[in-house]
Amino acid sequence: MKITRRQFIGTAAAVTASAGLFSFNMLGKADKAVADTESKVQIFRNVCPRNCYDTCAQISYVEDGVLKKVEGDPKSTYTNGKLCLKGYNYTRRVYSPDRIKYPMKQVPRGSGNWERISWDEAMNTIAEKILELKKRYGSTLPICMNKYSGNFGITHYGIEGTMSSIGYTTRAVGTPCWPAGIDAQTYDFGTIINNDPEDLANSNYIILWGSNCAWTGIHSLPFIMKARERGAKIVAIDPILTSTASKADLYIQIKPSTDGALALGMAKYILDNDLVDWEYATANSIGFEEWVDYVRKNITLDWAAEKTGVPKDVIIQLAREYATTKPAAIWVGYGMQRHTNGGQNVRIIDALGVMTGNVGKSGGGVNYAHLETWGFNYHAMSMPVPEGSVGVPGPNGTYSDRAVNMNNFAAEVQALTDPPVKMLWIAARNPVSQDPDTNDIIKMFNSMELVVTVDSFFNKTVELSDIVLPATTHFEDWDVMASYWHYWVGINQRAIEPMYEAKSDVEIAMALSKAMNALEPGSCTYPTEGDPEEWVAKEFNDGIHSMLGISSYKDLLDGPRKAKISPVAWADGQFRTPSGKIEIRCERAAQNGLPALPVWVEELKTSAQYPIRFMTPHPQHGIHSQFQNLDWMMAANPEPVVEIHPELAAQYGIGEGDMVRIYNDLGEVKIKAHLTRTTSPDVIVSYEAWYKDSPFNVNYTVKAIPADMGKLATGMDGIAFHDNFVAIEKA
Amino acid sequence: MAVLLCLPDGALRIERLQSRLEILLALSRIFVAGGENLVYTLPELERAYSRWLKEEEESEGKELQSLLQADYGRKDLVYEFNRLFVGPKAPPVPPYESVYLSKDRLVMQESTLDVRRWYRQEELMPVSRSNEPDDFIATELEFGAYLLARAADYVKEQQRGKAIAFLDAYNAFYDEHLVWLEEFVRCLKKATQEKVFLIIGTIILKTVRPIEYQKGGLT
Amino acid sequence: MGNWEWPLVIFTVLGQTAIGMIFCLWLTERKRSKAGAAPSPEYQSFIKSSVLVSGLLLAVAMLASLFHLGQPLAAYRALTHLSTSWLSREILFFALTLGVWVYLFVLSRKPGARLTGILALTSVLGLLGIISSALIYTLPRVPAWNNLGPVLFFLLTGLLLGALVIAALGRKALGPAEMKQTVCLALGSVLVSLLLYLFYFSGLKVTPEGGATAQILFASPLFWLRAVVGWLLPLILLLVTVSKKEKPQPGLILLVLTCGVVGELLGRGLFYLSAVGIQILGLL
Amino acid sequence: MSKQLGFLHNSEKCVGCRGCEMACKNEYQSDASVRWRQVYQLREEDFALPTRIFISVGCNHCQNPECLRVCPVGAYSKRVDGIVIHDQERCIGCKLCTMACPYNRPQYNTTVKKVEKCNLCYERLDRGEKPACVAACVLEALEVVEINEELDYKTGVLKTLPGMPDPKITNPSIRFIGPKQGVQIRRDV
Repeated sequence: MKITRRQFIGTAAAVTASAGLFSFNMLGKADKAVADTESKVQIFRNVCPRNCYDTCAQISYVEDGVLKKVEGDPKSTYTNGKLCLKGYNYTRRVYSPDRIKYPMKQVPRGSGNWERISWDEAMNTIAEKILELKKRYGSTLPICMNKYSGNFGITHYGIEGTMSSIGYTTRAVGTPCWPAGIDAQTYDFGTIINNDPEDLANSNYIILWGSNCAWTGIHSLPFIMKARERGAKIVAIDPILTSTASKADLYIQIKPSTDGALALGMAKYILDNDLVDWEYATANSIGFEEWVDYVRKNITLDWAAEKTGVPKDVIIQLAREYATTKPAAIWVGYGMQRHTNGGQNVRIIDALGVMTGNVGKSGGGVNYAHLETWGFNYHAMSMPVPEGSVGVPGPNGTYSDRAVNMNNFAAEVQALTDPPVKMLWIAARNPVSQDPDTNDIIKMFNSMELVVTVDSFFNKTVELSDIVLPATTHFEDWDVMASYWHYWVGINQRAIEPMYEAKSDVEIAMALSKAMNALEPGSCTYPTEGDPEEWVAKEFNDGIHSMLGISSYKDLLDGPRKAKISPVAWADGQFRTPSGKIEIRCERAAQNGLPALPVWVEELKTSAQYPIRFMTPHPQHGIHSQFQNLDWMMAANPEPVVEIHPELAAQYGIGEGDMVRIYNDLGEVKIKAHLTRTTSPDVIVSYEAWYKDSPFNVNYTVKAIPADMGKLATGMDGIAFHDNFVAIEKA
Repeated sequence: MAVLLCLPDGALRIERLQSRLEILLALSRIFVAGGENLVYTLPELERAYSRWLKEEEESEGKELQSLLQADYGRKDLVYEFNRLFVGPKAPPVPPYESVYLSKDRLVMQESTLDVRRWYRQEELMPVSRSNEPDDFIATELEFGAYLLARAADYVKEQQRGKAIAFLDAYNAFYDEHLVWLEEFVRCLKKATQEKVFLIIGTIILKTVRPIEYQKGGLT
Repeated sequence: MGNWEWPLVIFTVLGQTAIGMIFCLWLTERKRSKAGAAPSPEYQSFIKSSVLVSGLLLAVAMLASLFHLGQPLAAYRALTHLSTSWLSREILFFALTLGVWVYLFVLSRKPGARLTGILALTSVLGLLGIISSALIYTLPRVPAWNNLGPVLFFLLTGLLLGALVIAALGRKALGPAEMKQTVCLALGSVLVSLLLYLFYFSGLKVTPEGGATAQILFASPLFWLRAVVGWLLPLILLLVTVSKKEKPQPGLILLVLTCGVVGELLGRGLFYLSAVGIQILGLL
Repeated sequence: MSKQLGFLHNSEKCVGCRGCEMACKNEYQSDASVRWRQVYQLREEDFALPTRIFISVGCNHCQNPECLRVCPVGAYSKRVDGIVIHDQERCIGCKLCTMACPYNRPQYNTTVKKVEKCNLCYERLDRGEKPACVAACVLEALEVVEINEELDYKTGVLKTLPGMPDPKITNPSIRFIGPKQGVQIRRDV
């Protein structure tokens, strides 16, 4: 007779005696307490830590230690209990058999010859290399960190802390995505603050200027639609007829990079027809008259129409409606500032908001982003350098880290000689697929003595690393997350134990510190021990407590909290500029070699050789190189396409589904064509992503051309990703 | 076939169980210790397999011959082991039951939890240094070996009923779980041309089987 | 667009052939029994072997059909929805045909047994099976199939291949008239099949999906191979055969049979491959 | 006649975010080879202006379900509320329903070698919850409604949209609010 597990009632009582004789490797005596949790569904609070507007509050359902499903947390009125398509894929990320499971080393780099190593060996190898480089060059400057937005949880700033704790190092500084716009608003207002996106519902006129929030910030749309139900008009200005633009009452297909010209044309009309809110503008800004003078003298509607490709009557209509339908809100998307004049264009749009008195109003604003809820301790990050550390000499015998531009990383790292960079530490970042000029990035990697990458999946950067360390997912970590768009802050609980041998960035820092101090006591200041929950607790301070109306981080276990700050940016008229006013005329901009006024700066134009603009905006099925590799996403969206206007396609004899070779002097990429009139005849579009088992990467043709701004607030200028000019042919 | 004997004096004896148990353990250790330790774990497998062959009264098979001839220290064996089973690149033959038996090719699925229940019934749980899914190949094989060891213990203690219960439990565990190894080996054979791993696959197919036993002798 | 469904191709073509054979045997047997002539030993062994071959083909066909299923071991359940499912009915008729065939087989081994009745019964059940098969595909969703086409094509496949196998097996045992009748049956089937297709194509164009089916067929080299091997060659060879007085050469019959089998297999494969269903038109 | 539940999809509101599709997968942790719910972008050329217009389609729980008619094992049944249920236990993987459905909704799971499809989350409905797709719809473009004459008389409620199969085939229990197209200032004219 056959039996099943249910029928087999072992003889556990006798186990102890004889089990002792059996030599176990994998199994051991069960912990009664753990066993008791069987089949009880536990609910945890999590927050999606991705580089995304929505930073969704999540609830994870865990049964017997296993993550079963993830839902939106209804306690956040912004995300309203709903996730995006990516957020529903998390079980696939956590339990994908593709995950990186153990520390491993590859000799030689890129060979595919991987050996599994223990954490101890990994940490020792890295520690020895750090110490050896330090000895060889007299400082830790040959060690270079490249970290950014793979996980925006606050404890992930422990990556920066790791570097500080070993000494002065070389750091990739900057942010590729949004710095030109940040600087523009920093010049104008003193910093970035957007109205609470939930306040969009109070608007009577909304311009989505280069924002495809249907893909990149879906949870804001209900507020926009609520405004529309009340009668608000929705305008979308975008070179691409996106899913978002498809919903607009008025869609304006603007020539890329000419947004400032459109705004100037609007300003001209507003001036000429005296629709200016003089009272607001003169009371709250400096240099306004001077700019008005510029507009009056230099701008004509014909010029603006010619420049932007937007007919004069449409500019007039837009200007009139924007200036008279109050409150009117503008959402400045990050796409529109990824140009060599991107920051300047944002400044012009800011000025438009100021002249119509829409700044500082509920339902108004020129909304870009904010960092108001990010006032944490950055405890994991703030580590002192070891005694006697040497770095880049500053005044009075002080030292500092050496900055390299994240946005021109390959070239700048290779240019460093004194001392050269010899080791890379990469975490929360995938430069080989996401940075411009992929070929140069690969060349730079090849010049390293040691490349360490912390990641969850075998992406292109891991492929070119010497040591890879397995990263936890956010369900395996304690953390706290804030948004750069909405006003909610949430705690992220450890819902499941870290899988395999995965560690969080802080745990890795502690392990490295242990190894370094064993080899050379005092060589690393990072604590060697600490409970993950305690690390999070240490990020909180009174400012955060009072902002969120909590007395302890533990209060967040009941649900995320919305910051108790004005939902209207700049409502108090207290601007954070040196003058305390909106600086339409901005001395700091002038000091940084930029126009002091929001005047027109010529856009970068296509050449005869490379006559087509290749735009590579954010995808729907992923965020940068995350998510698209997961099985559900690969099934739903198996391969990339390039969107080509039928007229352009016809010129090259390209039909639907044909492969297209897209190339310039930097490199090339081959993508399948999709013919569509959602783009214009001189712009082709493919959405950046990392597909599993695919060489697809849009960055082969992208030059590391800097955007005009970014230095002031983020240390480095941004990248003009969308000034990417190519030629095409049928492959 | 194992033989469970009840001798005329009432004594209980079992034959050919030990070799089975040892080979399960040897296979388990291959995956516990990983590609980097094949130089230690392969000879162990070789010994266990050779004993198994002898006990099953087969000649020393071809597989064993080539296994004997293999150079266990070859570095490329390590790389191939990791490529197949470990990573960091998505491994084509992940060594977890649920990837093959669950409707998704994911870890930590229903079958994983059922394996966990099996362990718990014996008051066991995975305690290895890395937090592997409960249905990691090495853990399952070890548990199989453990059930057989318990049966052997009871034979020693002359407790016939309990010995049989554990043999049956092993068979049930095989039917409910270990059977995935057939699919695992099928995938392995598709994914590699490296002889050593093909042989390990063959050994798994031949030796990780239900125990057929005869309740022989006089009772 | 559909797939090249090998299990279904084998199942339908072989199954139809088997039933076509039994039908031809019935025609022959009916005439003989009317004439009341005593069967020659040759004829007896022809009957025996023909019945055996038809049964084997039927069995192989039904076995092949299992490979189409995700759960072959649960195939028996396919009988449980006779109320509306033509697939259930198909299986029922095929199972009955096979059951009755067993009796036919036993009788065929008994010298002097009268087979007309049982052959008729087997044929009728088998033909109902073929019609049920065809009606499975008469789906409103698939315009190319949603007509009399499948029924006629499936029946013609049975008649053509059945007649050709019988002609091949009975090259010694059948009298000249019987042979002529069988060959004519095959010739008629090819001719009707060809004409029917021309007519069928003109009908396909009416719907976009049907048009797509036609397009797939015309664009496929396999379709043109099927046209030459399955229609043109058999047509010419059979015309030549029929025009001559003497019994056809066994080699020639075998050649036509080979052409016919290849043609029908290709044709059936294309039948499944070229199916275009009405569906939501949009990007996925 | 007993009632008929179905979906009302508002393509004026739907931005094709595909949240419904993935929420469905999250709820059932369904295999990568199947898509119970699928978002389609309708063809640009079928509308006055080229726009990204979407519909979201799960099982339409048709009044004349072809899947139910052709299934040889009787795996399909229709509840009194009109929901068409597929019993995977009975399914033998003959795939005939996948050929018969004009909406491609019964999907063949290549891992378990059986068909499966949307069941309108009847278990959630029976508990008084919304189906996973409806609950996840950020823009509230998807609803469960009772399909009846009253609904069909409402202005703006459509039985079909360009690109959808003729509803006469199966009489699907899905209704649409048609898309609205704004003014476009385009550079290709």
